Amino acid sequence: MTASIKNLAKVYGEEIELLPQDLYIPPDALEVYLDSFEGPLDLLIYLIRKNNIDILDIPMANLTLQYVNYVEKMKVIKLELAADYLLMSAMLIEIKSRMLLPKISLEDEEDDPRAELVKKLIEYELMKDAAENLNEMPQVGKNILIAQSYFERVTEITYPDVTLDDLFAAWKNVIKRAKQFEQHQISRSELSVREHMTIILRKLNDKNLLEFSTFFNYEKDPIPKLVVCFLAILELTKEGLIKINQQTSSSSIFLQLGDT
Amino acid sequence: MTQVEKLKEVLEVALLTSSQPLSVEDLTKLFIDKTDRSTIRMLLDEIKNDWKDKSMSLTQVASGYRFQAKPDFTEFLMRLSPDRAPNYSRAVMEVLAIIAYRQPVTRADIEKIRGVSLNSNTLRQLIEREWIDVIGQKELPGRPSLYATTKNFLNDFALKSISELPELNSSLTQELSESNVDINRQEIQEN
Amino acid sequence: MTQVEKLKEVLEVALLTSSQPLSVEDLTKLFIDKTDRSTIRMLLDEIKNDWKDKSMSLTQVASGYRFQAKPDFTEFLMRLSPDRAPNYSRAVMEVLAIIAYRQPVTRADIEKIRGVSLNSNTLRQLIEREWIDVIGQKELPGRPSLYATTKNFLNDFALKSISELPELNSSLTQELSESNVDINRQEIQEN
Repeated sequence: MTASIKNLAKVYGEEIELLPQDLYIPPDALEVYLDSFEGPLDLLIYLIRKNNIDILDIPMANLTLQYVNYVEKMKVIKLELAADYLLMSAMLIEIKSRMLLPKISLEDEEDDPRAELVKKLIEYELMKDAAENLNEMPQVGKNILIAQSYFERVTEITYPDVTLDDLFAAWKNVIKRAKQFEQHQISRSELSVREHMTIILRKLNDKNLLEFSTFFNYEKDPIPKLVVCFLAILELTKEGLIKINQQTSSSSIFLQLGDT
Repeated sequence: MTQVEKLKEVLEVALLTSSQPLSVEDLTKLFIDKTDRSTIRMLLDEIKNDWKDKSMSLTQVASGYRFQAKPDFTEFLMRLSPDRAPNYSRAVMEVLAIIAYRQPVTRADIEKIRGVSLNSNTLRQLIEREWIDVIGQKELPGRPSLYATTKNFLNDFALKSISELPELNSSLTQELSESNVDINRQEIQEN
Repeated sequence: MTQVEKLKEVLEVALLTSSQPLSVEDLTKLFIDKTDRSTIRMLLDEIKNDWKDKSMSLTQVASGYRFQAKPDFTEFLMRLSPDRAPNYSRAVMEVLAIIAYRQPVTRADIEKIRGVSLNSNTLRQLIEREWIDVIGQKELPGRPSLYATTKNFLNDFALKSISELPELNSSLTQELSESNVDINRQEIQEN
């Protein structure tokens, strides 16, 4: 039986081989444990392999107790994750109680309440194992390198046609989907500011050090444009992309790329 | 240079400059007079042989032939390229394994096997990588999409067909087949 | 095989498997013991000589060395890929949109917004088209490149400036801006 458990949790940088028998887990380590399980089946397989249980003859009472203990602890910390785990608790308890009932059928060969669970566990473990094997196989882009030398093309390459509508549609799509991941902000920051950020960076790329006033054409630029340019400089500074220097309080102000 | 030698050189250059594997069909397009496939196959064998003791080898994968560096060079070449392919999470690799070994499958099938609901981002990463795609809908309420692996998946893992995937863990498959017969071999003895 | 022959083979494989020209500086990275540049230059000369009568030649271009097919093969090779893909993938279009609307951005920014890791081929297609380029490095570990759209992009889309890109004014933007505190938000319009 392949009892090796890979992808073990690390606590305080050390791999933990076995959980303490009493299932005590330091509260700040629990999250780490949680992240190392892909779900209730993964956790069950871990418990089974750890306890060296014969998967074809699972002691339900024992396993259910251990499992429920885990889930109780999880509930305290990461509530939203517990749903799939809770469903499994219910299922384990159900199997356990059915096993306590007196046998009704004579054809009990087919009727072990654990059969379904065992099949699921083995099927999942098979796939888990296959995933590890796949991950270790040589892959193009990782450790298979393919010949891709250059050759000169004589005719014009025909590029795909793209319209502004296509581009806008793609942007809407990005925004729509980005809403599903809550944590980052797609804000409607003014485009003109972002464009000026690009323009300023391009100029500094050529020159590296430029006087503040060279970015403003007071004679020709309308006031809103001057303001936008100023905001772009502030934004670039905020993002650490450029630095603003002034030697003394009345001397010239210089902008340079953030890397020097 | 003979006619045949010239043909061979053209094939070699085509294979050395293409980043995608080339099928025999693709290779016939190189020549206006449509050199027949058996000649091309024969020449490919010769090329393979010519390179036998060299640094690259001509390898056959799902969508055709390509030159790839021999494994002993990998360690050196890895130091060069900064843009390595991403390392996928365990979840992504498990989903890939399920699709590869159990295809075609629906999202619900995958969730049933893994026992957890599936983050749609997981499937997106695999579609983005062009390792899986939707090959149809299952005749069920809601007509769920059926996922399968692509030729590109086989190419990237240097396989000619799905049947070349590593065998599933034999002791586990053994248990799975025993589980039906054996499960009840003991009386219930719990408290 | 001698030590030198081995070095030469490694160089050869590196050049055959790289999609970009490699500089002498790049090539030193292949070896842990940092083989000196003059040795590498000498070996490159030898390789050039070895391939003299073959179908490919080792050529020096602005950013380094690359193997390229000799010109007499071009006519054949062009028959293989007469036309480029008629459409950009969804990924390419989305990445272009993100760079256009959120420039300057790093690769990591794009990955964060799209929620999936980015295939470097995607950026390469847009750089090849001269719609985007690298305009600097961000002061972060690894000094990631900052991407922005080019003048060429504006020309091809018949825009005078980026601010002419269509704006989202649906309820979508509404929800987004409500959920967001952005100090950068202001009402100034250009022209």
